[in-house]
Amino acid sequence: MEQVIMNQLSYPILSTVIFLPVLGALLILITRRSWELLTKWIALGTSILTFIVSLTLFTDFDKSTHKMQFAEKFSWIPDWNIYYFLGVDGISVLFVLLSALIAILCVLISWDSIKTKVKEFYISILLTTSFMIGVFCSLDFFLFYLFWEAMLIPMFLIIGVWGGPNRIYAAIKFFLYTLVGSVLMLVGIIVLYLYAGNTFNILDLMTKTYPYNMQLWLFWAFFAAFAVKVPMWPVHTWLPDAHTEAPTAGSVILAAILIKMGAYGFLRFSLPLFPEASKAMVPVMLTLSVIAIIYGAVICFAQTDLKRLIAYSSVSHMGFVTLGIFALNTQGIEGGILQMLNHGIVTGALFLSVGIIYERTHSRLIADYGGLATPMPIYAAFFMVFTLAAVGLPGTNGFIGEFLILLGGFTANKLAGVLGATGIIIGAGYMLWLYQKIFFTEVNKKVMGLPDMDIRETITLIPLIILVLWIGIYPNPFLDFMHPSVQHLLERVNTGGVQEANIAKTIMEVIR
Amino acid sequence: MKLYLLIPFLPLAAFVINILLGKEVLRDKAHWPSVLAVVGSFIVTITSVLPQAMAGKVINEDLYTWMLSGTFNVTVGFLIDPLTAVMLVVVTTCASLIHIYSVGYMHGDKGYYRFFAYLSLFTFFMLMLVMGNNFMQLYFGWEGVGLCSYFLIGYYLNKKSAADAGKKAFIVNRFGDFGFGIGVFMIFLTFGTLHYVPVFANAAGIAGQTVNFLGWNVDLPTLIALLLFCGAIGKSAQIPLHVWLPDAMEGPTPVSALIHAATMVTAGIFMVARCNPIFNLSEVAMNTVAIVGAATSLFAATIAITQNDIKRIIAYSTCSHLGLMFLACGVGAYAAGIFHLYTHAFFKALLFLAAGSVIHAVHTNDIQEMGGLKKYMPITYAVFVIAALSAAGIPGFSGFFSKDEIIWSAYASHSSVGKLVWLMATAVAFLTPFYTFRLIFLTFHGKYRGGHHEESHGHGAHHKEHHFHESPKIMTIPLILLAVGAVAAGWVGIPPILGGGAHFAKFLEPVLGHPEFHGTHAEEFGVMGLSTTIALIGIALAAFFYLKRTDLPKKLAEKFIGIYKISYNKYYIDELYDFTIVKPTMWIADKVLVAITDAKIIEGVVNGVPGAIGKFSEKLRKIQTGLAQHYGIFMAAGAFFTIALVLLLQ
Amino acid sequence: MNFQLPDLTPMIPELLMTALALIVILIDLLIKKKEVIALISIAGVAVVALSLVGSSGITFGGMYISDGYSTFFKLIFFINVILTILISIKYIAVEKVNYGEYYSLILFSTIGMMIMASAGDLIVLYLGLELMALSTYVLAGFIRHDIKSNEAALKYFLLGAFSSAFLLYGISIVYGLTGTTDLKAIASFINERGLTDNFSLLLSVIFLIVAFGFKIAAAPFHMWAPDVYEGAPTSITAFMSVGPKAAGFAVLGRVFMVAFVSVKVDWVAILIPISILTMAVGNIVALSQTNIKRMLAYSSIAHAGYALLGIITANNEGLASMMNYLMIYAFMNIGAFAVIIMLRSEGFKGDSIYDYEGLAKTHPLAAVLMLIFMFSLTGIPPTAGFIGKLYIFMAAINAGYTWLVVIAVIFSAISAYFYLRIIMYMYMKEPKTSVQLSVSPGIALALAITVIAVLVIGVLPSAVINFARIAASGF
Amino acid sequence: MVPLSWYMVLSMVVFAIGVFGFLSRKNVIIMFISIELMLNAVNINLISLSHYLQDMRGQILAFFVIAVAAAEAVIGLAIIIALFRNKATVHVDEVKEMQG
Repeated sequence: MEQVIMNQLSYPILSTVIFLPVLGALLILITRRSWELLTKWIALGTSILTFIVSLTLFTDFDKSTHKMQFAEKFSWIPDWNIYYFLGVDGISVLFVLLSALIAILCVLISWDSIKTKVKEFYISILLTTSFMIGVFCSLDFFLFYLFWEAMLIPMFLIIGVWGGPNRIYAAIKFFLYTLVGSVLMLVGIIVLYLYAGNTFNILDLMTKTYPYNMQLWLFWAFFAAFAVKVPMWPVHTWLPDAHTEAPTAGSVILAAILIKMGAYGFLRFSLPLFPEASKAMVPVMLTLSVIAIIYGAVICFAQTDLKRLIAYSSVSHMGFVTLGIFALNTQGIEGGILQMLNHGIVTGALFLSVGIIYERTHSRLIADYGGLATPMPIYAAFFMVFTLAAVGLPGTNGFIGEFLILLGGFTANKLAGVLGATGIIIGAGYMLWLYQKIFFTEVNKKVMGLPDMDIRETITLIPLIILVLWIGIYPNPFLDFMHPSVQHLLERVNTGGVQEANIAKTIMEVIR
Repeated sequence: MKLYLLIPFLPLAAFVINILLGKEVLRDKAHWPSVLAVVGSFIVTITSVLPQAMAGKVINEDLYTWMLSGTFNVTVGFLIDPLTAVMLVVVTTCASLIHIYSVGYMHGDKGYYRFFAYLSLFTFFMLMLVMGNNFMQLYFGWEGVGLCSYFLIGYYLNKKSAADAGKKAFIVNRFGDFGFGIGVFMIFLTFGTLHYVPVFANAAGIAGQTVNFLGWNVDLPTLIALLLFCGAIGKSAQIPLHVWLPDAMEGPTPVSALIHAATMVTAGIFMVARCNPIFNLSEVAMNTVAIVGAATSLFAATIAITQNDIKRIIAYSTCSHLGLMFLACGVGAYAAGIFHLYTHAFFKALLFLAAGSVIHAVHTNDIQEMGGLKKYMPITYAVFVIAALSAAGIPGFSGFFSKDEIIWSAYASHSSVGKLVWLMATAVAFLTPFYTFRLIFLTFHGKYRGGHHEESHGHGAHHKEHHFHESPKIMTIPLILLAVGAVAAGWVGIPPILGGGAHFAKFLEPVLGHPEFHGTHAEEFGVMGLSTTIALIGIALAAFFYLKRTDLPKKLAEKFIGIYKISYNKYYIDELYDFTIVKPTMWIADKVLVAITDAKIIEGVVNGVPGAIGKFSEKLRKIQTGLAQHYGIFMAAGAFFTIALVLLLQ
Repeated sequence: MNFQLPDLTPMIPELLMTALALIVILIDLLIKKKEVIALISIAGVAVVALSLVGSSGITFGGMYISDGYSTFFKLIFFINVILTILISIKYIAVEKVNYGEYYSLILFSTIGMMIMASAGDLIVLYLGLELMALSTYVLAGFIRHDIKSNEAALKYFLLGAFSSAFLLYGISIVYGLTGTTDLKAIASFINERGLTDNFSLLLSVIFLIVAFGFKIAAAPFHMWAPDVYEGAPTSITAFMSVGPKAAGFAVLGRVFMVAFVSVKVDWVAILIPISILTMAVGNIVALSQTNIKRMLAYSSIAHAGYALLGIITANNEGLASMMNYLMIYAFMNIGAFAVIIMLRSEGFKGDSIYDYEGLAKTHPLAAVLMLIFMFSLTGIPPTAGFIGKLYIFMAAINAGYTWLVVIAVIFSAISAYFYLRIIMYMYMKEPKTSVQLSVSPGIALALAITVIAVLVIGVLPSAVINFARIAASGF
Repeated sequence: MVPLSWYMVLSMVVFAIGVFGFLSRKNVIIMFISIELMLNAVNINLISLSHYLQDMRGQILAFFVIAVAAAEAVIGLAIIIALFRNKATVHVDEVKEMQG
């Protein structure tokens, strides 16, 4: 147990955070279908409660150690040596918090816009939240995979049931795309499990050394799952469809949390488990990242659909994240983690904002807007802040993340850093282009006289604005979480040597 | 309590107050927080910071750690040395006066609070930029002022050209920042820190080192210096990134005065001067700076002579003057560059504000539609002329001292590049008075030519000539104060040859060093005399063309229609960029990435494989014929083939 | 000659079951309310299930074996029979074939399966198989007035008899080679004589694979399955997709792992392509189906392909994973069929996937249940289907068939499409016709059992895994 | 004495005839008879082997096969009759309600 610090609190905080939403979902399940308001309040209450509970993670987190904290470990399926093993470290803790926060916002933003199958909707949202948090807390591969895949179910429904006109295609595409990746990872997980002597314990697996060839195979198996989730180029095409068709809350969850899980996977699993393979694959990964950055950004110019544009911008931004991660240095990885958080906040906020306007106009076409700053100045101001954060303006969170990533990327590979930095130019181009089309120039008839944001909508966006500026101006409280964990990770990556003698053996074992 | 912290944070506070309360509570009193804040900053600068700096005291303090990641550690910190002090004086003075002017100029505008909020925010970022003690904070302010510039250019929300111009400014600047950012990375990689003091202290150590950059082996100081200079090119509107500045005139005139003349655009010069220990290490970089500066200067001046938009002319003039400043830096005369920055701030802000006063009165920007305004707007006319004389470098005015010092530095620097840029600068010395006075003559002299068609501002009403009147006091007083600056600001740097003490250069010497020049007093007088003479000829020529023979310009333009068109159309640079960068990007996005890569190739696989499986499924289900015997045949065949296989394998 | 009755303890469940089946036939004459017969059957099966405890042993000179392996399979059969009866009660009334023989035939068929699971001798195996098959033929054609049911029965019968002939021919060859039909004796004979390279032996192995492959519906011997599943009464489809399949796997496992263990390499080499083919055909053809029963038939074929991986590993762990899989499959598949049966009402077939449009709106609970079963069949956690697949894959990878597992997981991802399609119709389309659910306490109970099992095994699979492991190790 | 292999060959031939008959004849009754042929081929095999091996099991199994075949015949004919009532045919090609 030297790797973990068991939960010191009087209650199992991680389990509480994971299962509170499930409890809420069960409560909703037993409420009567016609009591929609009660359903909403239960959803809101549970999500707020979850967030409040999760705040303890923020305050009580020991920032001086890389060890897993608040750990809980119980034997679960002894036959397979599976444990119910939870814990967070500096890499994952922030995402737990973010997930909990996003859940509240998703409930709030859906308050009026979801009118059919209300009960199912909030159950789905709560279950997704629970599973997402579970993914970030799991320290047992089985548990991890369980959450990882289970999350597809409510997400599939959210997109497919409450989404836009083309929702079914998008939902199925999303599901199958991610499933194909995930099942390959499953094979990888099993191979690891068997090789390491029947253990799913991620921390134990990380202490072992795997032969190079095996690492390489497994790296790609895991890559399949993570790259699709991120999504890296060229497996990104599910994202625009899913984002575009999903209801606002769905887009927000997708953008803010779900696609972080891919990058998180790289950090949590690919790097420490397969350090040699990761190092060997750095050129490939950097190339893909850079392509994603530029490709995702340039393609934004050709978009006519508001949500689709933001979706493609996510591809670009997540390209930054993977660039940072595979820079394999402190700045890159910490920037990557922070950028994951930032992207969650900013893109989540952008989708929330789009949702707010979509509720009023029921149009996602950029051409249907124009001059919106005149009828909705407050909204315009909020949107501006998020646009700037997306553009990476200093003083917003986007800058800190992108700067660290590019610094790291540049340190690792100058060309990657330089090419990645072009994404910043293009990013400014399309985001300002979008902002201008929507908010400036003459007021489009379709948006004339629209009411500005109401209290509920403002409350939804305010936490995100605060985070945007907080991280932008004083990111250290967040960066501090990561230092020891990232340091530990890098040590593992850099010293996880490989025994040459094993290579031949593994080829036999893996390929057989 | 560190008093200097008030300088940037007062405007920030004003911004916050305005953005939160401006719309609902302050309304037409929204200028109060902003004006008070900036005047407060000004007072702190004059009373506390400047005396300290004069006393030789350098402040270098960190406020808090901004980013910490591994060995990467930057703080929010402040460095106040003579260079910063000069910049602070320039910024707070101009900002104060322009804030006050704006109270009158923007009066009654529906976005009143928004305007002042942005101004305050801009002031904050600008002050952070000049006060930072590390490159990150420089970058912070750098992008921040760019943002405010974006806001203020696009201030008229519903005007498409304004929005376009704002966006253009931001994006073009991003191109420069791209290089600047990489330069910052290189600095961190080289020195392991981004703080000025350690970087500059160790700068000498990298002289002559080479580094592999994207496959080329390049000289390290050259690389860093040129990358940093990219940022300066963008921010200070030098070739080839100058295109945004003329368009930026879409913003309200006080904005043009403050941001696009006095302060923000000079950030590039400030940065180059700040980084002089690095630039000094590389002759290539220095020459580049000098040539880019000189070229821009000449280039912008040639455009300015044919333009008709009053603000655009001044904008090109700004470009031109900024070029001169770079020229100075490029020949090692950083102090001369900063000196010109300082004088330029006054006379150019004055030019803009006076132009604003004119526009305020006639509601058009087109000088062809003005004329004869002298009698209606005497104060404006007077200050305009003062500013023009200063800009033209007529002896006695501020502009003369700084401009002359630059031209002399260029001449006296020992390189051949110095001589070349000297020639170019002299040409500029001719063109500047010409186009400035062309502007004055067309605007204030002659007869009023406007009023025959709708105004561009969209105010709708026809303004008959007799309606014109002088601007209110709240606008003219700042004009007068600036005019005083335009005349006298340069007196702090009168060169020894004219009996002055060159106090300005001496004050900056601890930061910027002292360039070594070769030249005799006779030469210096000669150079000075030449440029002055040429300037006077320029004025005279303008008078000849636009007062005496008013038909001549048109004839000349018709005769040299090719050259005229090139100049009038700004060398088609915008079109060139549109054609080589904007259009191809859009085309690639739309016709390649969306239409081919995503839709055909990736989606082709993504949808095609399932589609193929589906088709295969439809085919495969055909073997299920519904005939029991066929099923039997398959069973038997299965058995048969298995047997055959086993036989074969054995 | 001293006649001594063999030890009957290992056979007690079968004997009790036979008695039960006979009683059911008898009381059918006396009782008008057929529901009572169903209840008696269920109670009887429960009693028989209890008698499994302590029935272990070997009797009839090794011809009849009751061990962990057989016990586990019998448990599957009992679950199968109980759930089938529960979902049948209302259904056969709706189909207007409410006869008591139905229950006794199901019971007889189950006896056949039990005998198969316990068979230690090829003769016993054959008898069990025929008992099971003959009863099922009748059940498939139980809706006498329905041409589809007739056709199903006919096809099943013809091809079943055809496959039996292969089985017998295979048995006769083995007999000829080894002079015995006892599985253990066959194994030792092959070892002693070094028959491992004998072509005739392989021929018999192939013939047995044909016959067993027919029962488990492995390609290319699967072709009866879609037609029969579609045509047979839905309850019987549920029954057939679990019971005979499990029984087929039981004999496949026992015969190949006991009798032909020394030619492991050969039959594994034959089963691998069969397994791939089965997964491919099942999953791919299912994509274009519009009849849900037919779709589940193909799905059932595909699942046989996965389960075959357990046999291919040719070790106890693999067998355990296969058994575990079948147990889980019993729950999720019968659960799915239970929902299908609910849609069947007077004058409404309810077996087209379009009938599921908007089900979530009209009958949300039924839709949720179907959703869970569909995801379980896809193998998405936290449902039992995931545990089943995971175990199979783990066993297969452990035995070195990583590449085979990669193929399997890709097919399983493909399979997600047709399961999702049902969910899509239920949740993402608007209802077109007003679907009446024919709910009965029996179905409700069956659904409750299956859904709880699917979720509980999905989260806490320990008990089942453990049981399967112990069962597989003792043979 | 007739060598064992003759019986085996005979059995094989009869089995093959049965398979061929099953696969080629369209009449359900004849198909069913073909299956009987296959079963009898097996019986030939079993009995000859039983004799050759001097072991009773083969004959026992043969008896079972005969008995089961009888049961099969009963059920088979019942199914055919049930079908015939609904669709007056014994032609297997006409029974293809379900396919695909």
